[in-house]
Amino acid sequence: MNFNIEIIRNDFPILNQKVNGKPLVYLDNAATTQKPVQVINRIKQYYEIENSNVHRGVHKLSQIATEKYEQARKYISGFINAKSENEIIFTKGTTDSINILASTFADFVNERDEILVSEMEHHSNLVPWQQLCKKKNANLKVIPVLENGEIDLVGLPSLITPKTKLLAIAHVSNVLGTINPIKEIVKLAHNKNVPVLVDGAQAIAHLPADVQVLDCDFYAFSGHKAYGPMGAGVLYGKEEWLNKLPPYQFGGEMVDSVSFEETIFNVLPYKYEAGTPNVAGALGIEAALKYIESNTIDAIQAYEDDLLEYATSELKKINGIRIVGEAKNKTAVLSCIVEGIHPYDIGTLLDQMGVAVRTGHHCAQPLIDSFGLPGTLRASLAMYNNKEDINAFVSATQKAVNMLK
Amino acid sequence: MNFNIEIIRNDFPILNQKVNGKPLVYLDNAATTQKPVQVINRIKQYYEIENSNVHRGVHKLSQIATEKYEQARKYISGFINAKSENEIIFTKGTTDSINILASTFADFVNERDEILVSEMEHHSNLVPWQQLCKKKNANLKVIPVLENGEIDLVGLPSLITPKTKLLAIAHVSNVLGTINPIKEIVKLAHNKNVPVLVDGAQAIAHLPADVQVLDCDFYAFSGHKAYGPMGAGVLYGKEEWLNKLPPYQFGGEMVDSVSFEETIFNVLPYKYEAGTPNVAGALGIEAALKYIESNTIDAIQAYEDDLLEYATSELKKINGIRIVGEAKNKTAVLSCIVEGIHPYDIGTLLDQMGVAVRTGHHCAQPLIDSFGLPGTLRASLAMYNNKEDINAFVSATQKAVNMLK
Amino acid sequence: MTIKEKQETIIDEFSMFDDWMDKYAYLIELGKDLPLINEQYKTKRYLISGCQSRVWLHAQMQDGKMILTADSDAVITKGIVSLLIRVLSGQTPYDILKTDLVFPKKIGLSDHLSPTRANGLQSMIKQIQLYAQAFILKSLKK
Amino acid sequence: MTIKEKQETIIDEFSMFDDWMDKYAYLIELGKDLPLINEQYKTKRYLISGCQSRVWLHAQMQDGKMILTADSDAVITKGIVSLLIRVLSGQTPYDILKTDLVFPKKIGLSDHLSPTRANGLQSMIKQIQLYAQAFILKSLKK
Ligand SMILES: Cc1ncc(COP(=O)(O)O)c(C=O)c1O
Ligand SMILES: Cc1ncc(COP(=O)(O)O)c(C=O)c1O
Repeated sequence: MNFNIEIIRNDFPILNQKVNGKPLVYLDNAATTQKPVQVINRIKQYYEIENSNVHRGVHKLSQIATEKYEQARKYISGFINAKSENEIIFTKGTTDSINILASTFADFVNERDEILVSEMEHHSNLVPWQQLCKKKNANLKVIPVLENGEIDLVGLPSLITPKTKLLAIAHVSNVLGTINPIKEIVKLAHNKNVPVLVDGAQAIAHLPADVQVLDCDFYAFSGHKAYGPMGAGVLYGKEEWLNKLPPYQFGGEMVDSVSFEETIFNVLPYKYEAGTPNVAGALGIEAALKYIESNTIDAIQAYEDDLLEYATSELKKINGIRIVGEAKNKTAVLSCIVEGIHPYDIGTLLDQMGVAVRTGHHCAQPLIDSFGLPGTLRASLAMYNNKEDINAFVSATQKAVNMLK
Repeated sequence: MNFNIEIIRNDFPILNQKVNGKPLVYLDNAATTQKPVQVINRIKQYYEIENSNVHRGVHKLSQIATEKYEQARKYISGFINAKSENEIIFTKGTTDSINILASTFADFVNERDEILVSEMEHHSNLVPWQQLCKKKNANLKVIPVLENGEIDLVGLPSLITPKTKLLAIAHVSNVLGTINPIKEIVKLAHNKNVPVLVDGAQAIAHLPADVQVLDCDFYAFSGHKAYGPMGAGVLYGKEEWLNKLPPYQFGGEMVDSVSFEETIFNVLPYKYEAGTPNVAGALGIEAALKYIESNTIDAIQAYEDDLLEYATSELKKINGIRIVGEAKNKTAVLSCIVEGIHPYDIGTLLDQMGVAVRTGHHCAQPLIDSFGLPGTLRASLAMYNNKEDINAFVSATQKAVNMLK
Repeated sequence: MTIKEKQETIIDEFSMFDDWMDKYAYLIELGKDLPLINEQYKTKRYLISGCQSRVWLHAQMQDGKMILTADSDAVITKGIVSLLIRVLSGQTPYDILKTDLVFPKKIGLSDHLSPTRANGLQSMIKQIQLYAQAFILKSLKK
Repeated sequence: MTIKEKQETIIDEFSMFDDWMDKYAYLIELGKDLPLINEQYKTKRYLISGCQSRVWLHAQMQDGKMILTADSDAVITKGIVSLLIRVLSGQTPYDILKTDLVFPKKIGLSDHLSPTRANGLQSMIKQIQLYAQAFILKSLKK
């Protein structure tokens, strides 16, 4: 196994930080991951020796930037096993990717049609569909989440009706850690000719995401949650879908020819990339995914699974604690609550002890409400976390609970 | 004058690059500018010691990132003299900024209404309005550009009718270098209650852009054209307008509370910032504008004006050359054509000599068409260019013309 | 006591602690002691948005002074809001509006109590100021 | 001559020059000599998109071979397209489709002729291949 936690930790400069005088224990990876030097230096190098605008330039720098940019697209296309690099649209991030789809998909949704989402969706994969339904007088239908944090797969078929136009679901829940059975869900949906969007924000850094194996029609993710830079993400879409949908934004690159009377749009993937693209961002994502590949996603998953299991069993030793989300298939995210104590109080005290976690509804308010909770305390893992991080987290939590009880 | 070209040039690592064996002469600044170490290091430092997701975190890193992010907003707000930092929306860039406005402004445009743009607009400030008009059955009206590259200010008042809903115009033309008389235009428009969007992509790095002096309702610019990073830009909007317009994208930060039945949106500026923002991008823009401020925008403008004048007079010595765009008020952009020679041929040969310029329609096809040209050869300046760059450009152009004649 | 004096008392109290644990333990204690708000005000209408925990705040005028009561489901938040109430409740709307709230910075929890924190301190202060403005407007209309 | 032989001739020709100026001077000369396309084909329909200069390309079948003519308003582009025509015109659609175009890389202008360049080389090749496919389909239908 070419997975060496010491070498990996050394790649992440921020892990040397002290917080409130204590070494940083960073367990807020579902919010954003830290960046290895490989990514930071890639961006730096781009600006130091390659920076230029792409595509239309006659000069060498522009050519270099264009080549690197398109190579990044190709690499990413390979990473998620897309059929063609034309299926890779560079966006700002997951939220942007999903909004692009929700906006351009509007023409396919009519009055009384249905959009199906799960109860565990992040607001970014919920509100765009809710607003689309509102605009179109369509109905938002919800796949329930069971007590243990799994979606109700048994009830799903009956929710897919002839009126269902799209099914949008997270690959991995950012609150519960649940890995949804995307392959099965896609099969059920495709049986009724319903396309599926997968929100891969919490999956891309933690488990294999092969869009041909999943057979989903769209897949969205953010660079910054997978060791890459902020402000850059991806919308994957099957070519036949992306060709059918209208463009989203207008101007610059996405235009083929323009007169005041009419505009002819460019082909894929440029059709969806108006304006100067974030070249540094694309190269940053490429470097980040290469970093993942260099450690292999399978080794990362195995390592994180072990860590999750260890954290779960250690945490359970605290009196009154309850794990929120106990799906059989789970990864990298550990939510909990302690009876009688508000998660925010614990989070605040953890911060004083140098442990960075997140508390609250994690932008999945309907899920938290349905569980009848005021929020959760969430520790989320990345490949650079180790047992010491978990020990620090658990003992700090114990200390906080003692203070608050 | 605290403007020292040697010190400035040393701040830009890329200027040490060789292209085709010759030192890089970078005169494609209107496409994108190069970045000083101050900007590159700011981004690097962010990822090395401050990186975190913003706003909702209980922990210290998240607090630091949030503070820095909001400080950047405040600094930018001051740089363009906005009344409040709530008027600064972080976007992907100019194209994104304009598309956000065109999309959210749709509710204010009805059948047979008119949107007014100038003939010199970049596609990014043209196609979004054209498509909006198409969708709404409204009419796109065009302010003509005179032979010399100035807009027809005399004819303008008669183009603003009771049906005009918005006037969208560039502060500086990316083809002609023309500085449009925004203050006068805004006055004319406001007299008839028409709001004005200014496309500041080519202005922000070259001349003072004071939104209160201009009194425009919206101002858009890109970080990457002002020594900042790619993938980050700004939409300024007067608070009363931004409060009136609906949100654009949905999810994450822009949400106040969510249930499956309804969503309550957050206040300004968050209302327009769905999803994880590009914190590094915002800090990069801040660092870039601080870099401009450290050299003072007035000194930069004076320096670039001198250089433009020098370049123009040197270039005119070439037989058969014609300057395209000779407005009295002009900055940083120099377009030309040589009789009987296609600009692309010259640009190709210039590249061989290490001179990076741009040729073509510069994403302003209707303007180029109206001038009856196949495109132009465009050299565009930044504060780090010097007379040697101009000399290299002019003598290479002469050489290319000799080869092609 | 004036607002200024009350702030100074709090700053004094906190200066006795030199480690964060004691400060927070005190804050938690204060939170637990927060006099209860009338249950009828624990509704959406009195909820302050922008906090990670729920905070209800109620204000009413009594003899020209603003009387504040509050509650929260998080005890540290309760501690914070109890300090605010100690300083501002019982003061005139004018005094509340013109006051400079320095104590959060000075008690050595400034870090924690910074406006960008998710604790909602900023939202609470804003809400109290809005109440104060509303009461002033109301009294002018009479 | 086969496509392969023609490519080799061109590579030979260019190998005589050792500086870029001579190569480009030759390309410009070739461009100036490009046999003219019939004016009736210089319309939007025959325009290739994706080039910085306008390029018109026409193809027709004659005795089972594809005959290509073209023009451009930029002379270097004309030089490039003239090389393409020299190699591909007069060949069968099948041969055109299965050929590996190596000469742009080998004549030492690879840099300039790279597919990401705004020169449209890639678009020209694609267009020629589309023509070839169309002719094959047409002949199969008969
Ligand atoms: C005048 C003008 N407007 C808009 C744009 C688009 O800017 P961006 O590509 O950064 O979105 C440009 C850049 O080319 C420009 O020059
Ligand atoms: C499941 C899920 N979807 C979507 C998002 C939104 O991602 P971003 O903020 O990068 O757009 C997140 C991030 O919090 C997430 O966890």
